[in-house]
Amino acid sequence: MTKLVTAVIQPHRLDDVKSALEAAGVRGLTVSEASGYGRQRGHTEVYRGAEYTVDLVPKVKIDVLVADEDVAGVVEVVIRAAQTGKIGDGKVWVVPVEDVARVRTGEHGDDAL
Amino acid sequence: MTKLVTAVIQPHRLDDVKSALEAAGVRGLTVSEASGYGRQRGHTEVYRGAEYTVDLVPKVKIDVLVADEDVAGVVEVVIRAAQTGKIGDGKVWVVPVEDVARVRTGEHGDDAL
Amino acid sequence: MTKLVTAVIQPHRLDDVKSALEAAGVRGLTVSEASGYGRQRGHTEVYRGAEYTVDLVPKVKIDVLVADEDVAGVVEVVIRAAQTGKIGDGKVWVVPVEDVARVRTGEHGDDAL
Amino acid sequence: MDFTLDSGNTAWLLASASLVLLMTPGLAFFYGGMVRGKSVLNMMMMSFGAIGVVGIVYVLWGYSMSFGTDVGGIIGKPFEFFGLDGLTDEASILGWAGVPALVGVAFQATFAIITVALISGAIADRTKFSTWMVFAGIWVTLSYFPLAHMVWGGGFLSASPDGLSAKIFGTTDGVATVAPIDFAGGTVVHINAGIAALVLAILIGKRKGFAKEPMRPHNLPFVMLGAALLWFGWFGFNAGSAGAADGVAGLAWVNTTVATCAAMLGWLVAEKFRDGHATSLGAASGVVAGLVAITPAAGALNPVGSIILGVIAGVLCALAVGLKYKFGYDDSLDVVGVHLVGGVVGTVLIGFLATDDRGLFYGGDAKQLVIQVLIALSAIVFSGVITLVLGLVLKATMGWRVSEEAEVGGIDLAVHGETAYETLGIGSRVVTEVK
Amino acid sequence: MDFTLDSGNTAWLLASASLVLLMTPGLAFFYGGMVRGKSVLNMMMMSFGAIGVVGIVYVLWGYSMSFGTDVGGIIGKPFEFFGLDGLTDEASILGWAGVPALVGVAFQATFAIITVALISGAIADRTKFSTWMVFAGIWVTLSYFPLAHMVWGGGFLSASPDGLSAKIFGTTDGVATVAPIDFAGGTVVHINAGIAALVLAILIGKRKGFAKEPMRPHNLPFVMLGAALLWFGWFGFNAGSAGAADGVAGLAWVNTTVATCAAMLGWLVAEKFRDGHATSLGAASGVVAGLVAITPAAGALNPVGSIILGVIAGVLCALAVGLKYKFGYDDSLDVVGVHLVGGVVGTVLIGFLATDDRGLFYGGDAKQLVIQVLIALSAIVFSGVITLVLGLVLKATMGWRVSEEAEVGGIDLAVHGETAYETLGIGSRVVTEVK
Amino acid sequence: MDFTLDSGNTAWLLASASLVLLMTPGLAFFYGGMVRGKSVLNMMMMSFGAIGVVGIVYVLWGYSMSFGTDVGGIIGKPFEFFGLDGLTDEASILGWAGVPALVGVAFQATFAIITVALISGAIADRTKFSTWMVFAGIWVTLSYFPLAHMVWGGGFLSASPDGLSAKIFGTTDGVATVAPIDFAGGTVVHINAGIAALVLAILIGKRKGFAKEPMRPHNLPFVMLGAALLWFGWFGFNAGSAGAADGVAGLAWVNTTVATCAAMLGWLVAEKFRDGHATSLGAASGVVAGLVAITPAAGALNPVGSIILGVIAGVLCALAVGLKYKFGYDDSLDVVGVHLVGGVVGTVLIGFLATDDRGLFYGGDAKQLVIQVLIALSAIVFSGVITLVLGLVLKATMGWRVSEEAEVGGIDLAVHGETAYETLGIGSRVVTEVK
Ligand SMILES: Nc1ncnc2c1ncn2[C@@H]1O[C@H](COP(=O)(O)OP(=O)(O)O)[C@@H](O)[C@H]1O
Ligand SMILES: Nc1ncnc2c1ncn2[C@@H]1O[C@H](COP(=O)(O)OP(=O)(O)O)[C@@H](O)[C@H]1O
Ligand SMILES: Nc1ncnc2c1ncn2[C@@H]1O[C@H](COP(=O)(O)OP(=O)(O)O)[C@@H](O)[C@H]1O
Repeated sequence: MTKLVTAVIQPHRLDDVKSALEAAGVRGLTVSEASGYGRQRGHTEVYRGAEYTVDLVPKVKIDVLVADEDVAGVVEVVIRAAQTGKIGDGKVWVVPVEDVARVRTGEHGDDAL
Repeated sequence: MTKLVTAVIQPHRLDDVKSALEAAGVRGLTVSEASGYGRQRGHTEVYRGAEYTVDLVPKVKIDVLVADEDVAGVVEVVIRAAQTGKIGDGKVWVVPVEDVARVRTGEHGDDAL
Repeated sequence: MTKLVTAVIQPHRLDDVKSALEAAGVRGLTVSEASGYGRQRGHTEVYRGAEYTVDLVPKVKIDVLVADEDVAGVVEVVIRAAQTGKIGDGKVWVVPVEDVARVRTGEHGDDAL
Repeated sequence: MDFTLDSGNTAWLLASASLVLLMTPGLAFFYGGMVRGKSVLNMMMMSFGAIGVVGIVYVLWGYSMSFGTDVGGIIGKPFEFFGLDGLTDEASILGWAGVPALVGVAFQATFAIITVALISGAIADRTKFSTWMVFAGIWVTLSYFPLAHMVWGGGFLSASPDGLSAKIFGTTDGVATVAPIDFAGGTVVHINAGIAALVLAILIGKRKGFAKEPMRPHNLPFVMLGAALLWFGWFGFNAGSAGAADGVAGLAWVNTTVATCAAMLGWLVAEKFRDGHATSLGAASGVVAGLVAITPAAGALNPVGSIILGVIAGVLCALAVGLKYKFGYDDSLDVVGVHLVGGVVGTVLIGFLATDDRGLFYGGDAKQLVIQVLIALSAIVFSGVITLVLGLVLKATMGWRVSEEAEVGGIDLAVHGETAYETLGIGSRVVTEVK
Repeated sequence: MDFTLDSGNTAWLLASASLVLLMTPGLAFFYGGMVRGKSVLNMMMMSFGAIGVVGIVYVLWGYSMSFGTDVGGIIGKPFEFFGLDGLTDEASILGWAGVPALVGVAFQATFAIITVALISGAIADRTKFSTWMVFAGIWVTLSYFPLAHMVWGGGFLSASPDGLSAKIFGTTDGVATVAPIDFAGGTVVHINAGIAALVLAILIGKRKGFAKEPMRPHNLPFVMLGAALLWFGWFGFNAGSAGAADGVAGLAWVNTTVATCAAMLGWLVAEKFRDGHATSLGAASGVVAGLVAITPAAGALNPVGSIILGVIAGVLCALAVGLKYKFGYDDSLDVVGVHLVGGVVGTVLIGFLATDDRGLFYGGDAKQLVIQVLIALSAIVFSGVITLVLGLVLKATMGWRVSEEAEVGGIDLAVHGETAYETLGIGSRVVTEVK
Repeated sequence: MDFTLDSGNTAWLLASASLVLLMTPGLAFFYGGMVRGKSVLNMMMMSFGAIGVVGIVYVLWGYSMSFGTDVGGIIGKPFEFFGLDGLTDEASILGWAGVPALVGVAFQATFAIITVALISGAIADRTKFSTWMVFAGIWVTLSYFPLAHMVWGGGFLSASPDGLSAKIFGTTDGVATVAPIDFAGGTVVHINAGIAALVLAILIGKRKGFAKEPMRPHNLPFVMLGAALLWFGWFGFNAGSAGAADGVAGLAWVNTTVATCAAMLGWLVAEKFRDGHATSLGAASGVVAGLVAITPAAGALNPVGSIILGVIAGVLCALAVGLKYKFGYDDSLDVVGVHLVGGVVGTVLIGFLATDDRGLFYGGDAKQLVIQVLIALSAIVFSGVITLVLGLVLKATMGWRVSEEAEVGGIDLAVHGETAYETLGIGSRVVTEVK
């Protein structure tokens, strides 16, 4: 069986996370742009006479399908590679997957990873 | 345990949804841009001699991790804050989550929210 | 009950996938831009004196909520419509959904699809 | 007046007219970059629309109203040169410099166009395009042509023996002893547009979300591009206003540049002190503030005086753009803070800094200063009243605002059926039929 | 001809040449904004490439072929001034105005460049860059230089006593009694490019997805920028074509502006009635349509006549851009609808609106109209045939189209190895090696 | 020298000054499009900031230092015309052409401005804005004004009887027998800026991620826009450097165009062979390389010679931009590869290609070549040393680099508090208070 590991991280950690996952044997992933809202917000700035609070901070979202047995390892790899120790580092979560297929071949299941 | 509540809403409701969730005790969320395809489409327009149908309408997607017991409440809060009563208001859905971690600290579970 | 079918496909297959899903009775979906990292990468190019490898390839991500009984059919429809047979065609996966709601009406469950 | 063609002066005026015409599209970018991504095209269309309407109106009756035979010190005979008919080189405003009448018309038309377009920045994101187009044609007729006539066409605010200054300080050799100075349009263009902007901003009301939602510029490089094209075009505006390719044009060119440099630096420093950052929006705005302020003064100051004027204008305008929050009017893109304030600063500082014994610092008396203040005030009152009446009439008839839904969803899509940018990956439309 | 330098006329022609050169990058933005995000650079490169090739060819043999000693009414001797060798100011086309020969060459070269670049809009998104570059060099030689010679170099379509008009209506004082009018290039530039565009669009075939997928402009502000730069440059084109800084230049300037204003408004109104929206694409296109139509007429009409011409051109071109759907040719960016139609409209309307007793409305006879129709037709036939033959030869040899994969995936990436914009957040490439 | 106003020459110089001023914002786009999306505004602000500082400095003491009474062959008296005080038309550098002194100042000021701005491309993405602004004011004073004086103001590198060439090859009629040729600024502008760029790039160090992360242009249409505005403005630069609207200006115009066309094609072909693609970045860079290389030579070659010079410059610069990877200095936007290399290529090729028996190919002797090499070397040494010392002093006092966090997170946000573009859909800020 397969799980979906989703990570929301700081954009400038993406390269390191990609490399770390590759080193850990992950062969594919999907990335998208996102904006995060959390404790990190609060920084205020003045611009042309009005004060603004930064509210949504740019983040990157990574989706990785992983075989059951690798999940814990992958989560740790992501955390280690993405961690800076500052507020706003992001979250990782795991969701069960009932089926996976590779579009090119139509294969299903772990073979499709 | 935790769930992932995902909402696809009209972009101009985002501010209200953020405020409503904050008022309901939600402390973090992740936002991304999306396009929706549903009943809303159908509006046609003529542009430089050709007729177009608007097909994909801009939406905003919100992902919120919530503790089990708060899920029903959060879903209702989102619906109330995002609702305009017009076609295209969007969808909310809930997915089970098997693990959550905070990248900054490496904490797992509800503490990571 | 409902499932969430997520597909990551080549952008230029989007129109065909939309049509195929519509033909198969799917009445709504949500689309977002993404970038894929997988076997497809490897293509190198020289630009102004430096060599680059293309790493992340533009993809489109489709989220479709479907009733349990239609899941297998929808997955097949997506695969058929998105397939070109070349590396990089993408992935489809299915995740269980515990609740769905339509924002406009507040309806829950399959009625909300 | 006898006319002998001077091809050099004519060449410079042809070039200048072309440069000034380019300023309005430049303004479209200056303004278009500053609005949010959903109202870029509408903002630009207000400038392009102003070109369309005013260009035609100017040729039909605008030139006559500005430079035709004086009627009561207020306007020229409107149909004297209708469609430029019967205009001979001898009768030309620039005939003294050997510049053919039509070249003079060309140059002047471009000033009328940009003046109208300037106003649009105050009413961004929410104004009916049809109302704007009607306003453009009527306002230029009722406010711009008369003011141009009063100041440059020998009317009430000129050195004419029947004018205001002659009435107060008397005449010498048949002209006012103290000639009011508006070299290239501090009153006619900037105060005129600036006060109209203020009146309309109040009349039309705030954008939904004003001072609540962030309304930051969606594309600052466009703002910089606009500022650059404005500066470039302004050489035609100011150095062209010498009416000839001569030393005065050279002086106006140099003064325009140094005042603008000084205003940019002044704005950046003011901003850095107050807000902590020297911004690109500040640089672009400082450029425009400097250009505005030096406009009336470009031929009357020396370069060091121009630097002083520039710094003052830059700092004051940087402070003035915050006033809209204090007083609660939504002058969306700071037309009041830059053009009204900058225009007044430039017009009044002439009273201190003008060389040839005219300004307080050089001549030692305040007559020039008094008359500068008076022409600034006259322009404010005249244009303010005309704009208010016209604005109210249009409010009652056509209405000024688009629906709230159109405003929130984006005026580009609602009014023009377009969005400025199509996202790259995902097409959002399908073709259903070709006509 | 005796030559005395007139620095004023020379200054204006130097400025005009510079202005016209700027038009081609302006066109790159007008076109580049109109294509989809995946073919922006290729579109722009077709303009820049045309500058590169034609700029050099013009200096080598283009000037000679256009303005060298007449050979059979069709071309000038190709190697007479090869590399501009032996060109003296006395021999210059603008020598009568005291403008040095090389300044005249500069001015004329820029016309050849933009004419070629105009064609590229019809074949967007799908054309091999190498074939385009070869086409540019040959087409300008076989179609542009001869037409320029025929119309402006004393050839078959000029007022020459051996020309078409002289053959039909006779001569007076050794020139054709009814001189064909093409002030700045209605036939030589716009009809020439427009018909070539039509031929190539048909020959090369439709884009994949034409009239099915949405192919809306990816960046409308760029389209506006392009229109603005074109307008600005067009003052050099039209007012520069007076050949001097004089009253004719002034007339051409004013006519250019009012016709363009009128065409913009005409297009917007037509569109608002038909489609429900006045669009920014319509405004930009209306601007270009007006500029095209007034080109041949700029020195021959009065301002009111120019307004009429402008409105007609704006409305007709707005309607004409829909024809490609009816007839099924993929003139991607409406070169035919704007340049061919606009060029013909302007050329023919001269027959009605020309002052000095020439047009039907002023002179009361149709001779001018007849000759205007004939030169328009001649240009269409001449250029059409040349383009067809050349297009077929290139099709058979180099081929015109990129692969379908390149077209779908984006010609920018496939042909130029680039994309116009790099997304901000996520880098899509990694550096693997530096050479 | 007696002064009689020539309005035609003055018109052309006024236009030229305006054109050259536009080049610096053009450069802001050329550079701003080339950086990553997070440092666009900072890049543009370096150009705008240079305009602000240098514009004022030039008027205060820059003109005097460049063209005031010679002091030791190195500079002019700095306070002779402080604030342009006491400058009379008779004393003007362009008085011989009937151009008023202030118009000459205007023209010259714009050269100083762009020279400073050019340097900024080498130190993109990482430089403190405050240090840059201080550098601009001091560097122009210590390096640019002296070099301008040496080459154009009658100093050591001019044809002056006390100059280098006179010392080596003797004098004829009181001037150097072999006059060094720098028509419009190959040494003063391009070599000067290019070597300063190299020194600073090394001194300031590489960007984090240089030659590892992709740092491709974020907006290539902006790069094209910049190249187009540069080219347009360069007509003022080169043809304006004739100092008059005459045949030399015409020759410079034509040479500028053909050399640029040839360099663009040369670059594209070199790139196609080496990398497999002819890119738009290559076209834009080739344009600039051609403009740079023809700058010193524009009045001294014939058009065919200019084509040859252009091709060579295009190919050599295309190869030279790769050197930074080989030698490991981060000349971010290739100022060295284009301006230093292009400037040297142009300056030296004059020694081969100059007509009038001067170049090796026409005159058959190498004297001109020798002197061209010497002035290029002198400029390199002079500017290199000055820049190094100044750069080190600033490093020790103000520091050159922003923090690594600011560099990684984006210098626009960190230093200017802005981002170039606001994303469309999702606002990332909320207004909390208005002041
Ligand atoms: N409950 C949540 N659901 C979804 N995403 C969340 C949630 N909480 C935080 N995030 C995401 O994680 C990012 C970091 O969270 P934040 O609270 O700022 O810092 P930290 O997790 O380090 O305490 C946020 O920007 C947001 O994208
Ligand atoms: N089956 C579905 N799966 C995923 N997203 C959907 C689905 N149906 C609708 N959506 C999303 O919800 C949005 C609103 O749906 P629509 O049918 O237009 O209106 P409504 O839900 O109000 O009837 C769509 O634009 C799309 O983003
Ligand atoms: N393990 C994975 N998790 C998430 N997405 C994946 C995974 N593997 C592949 N993908 C997505 O599928 C796309 C295609 O994968 P790729 O390996 O390139 O080709 P193929 O699946 O045809 O072998 C990738 O670009 C990526 O977006």
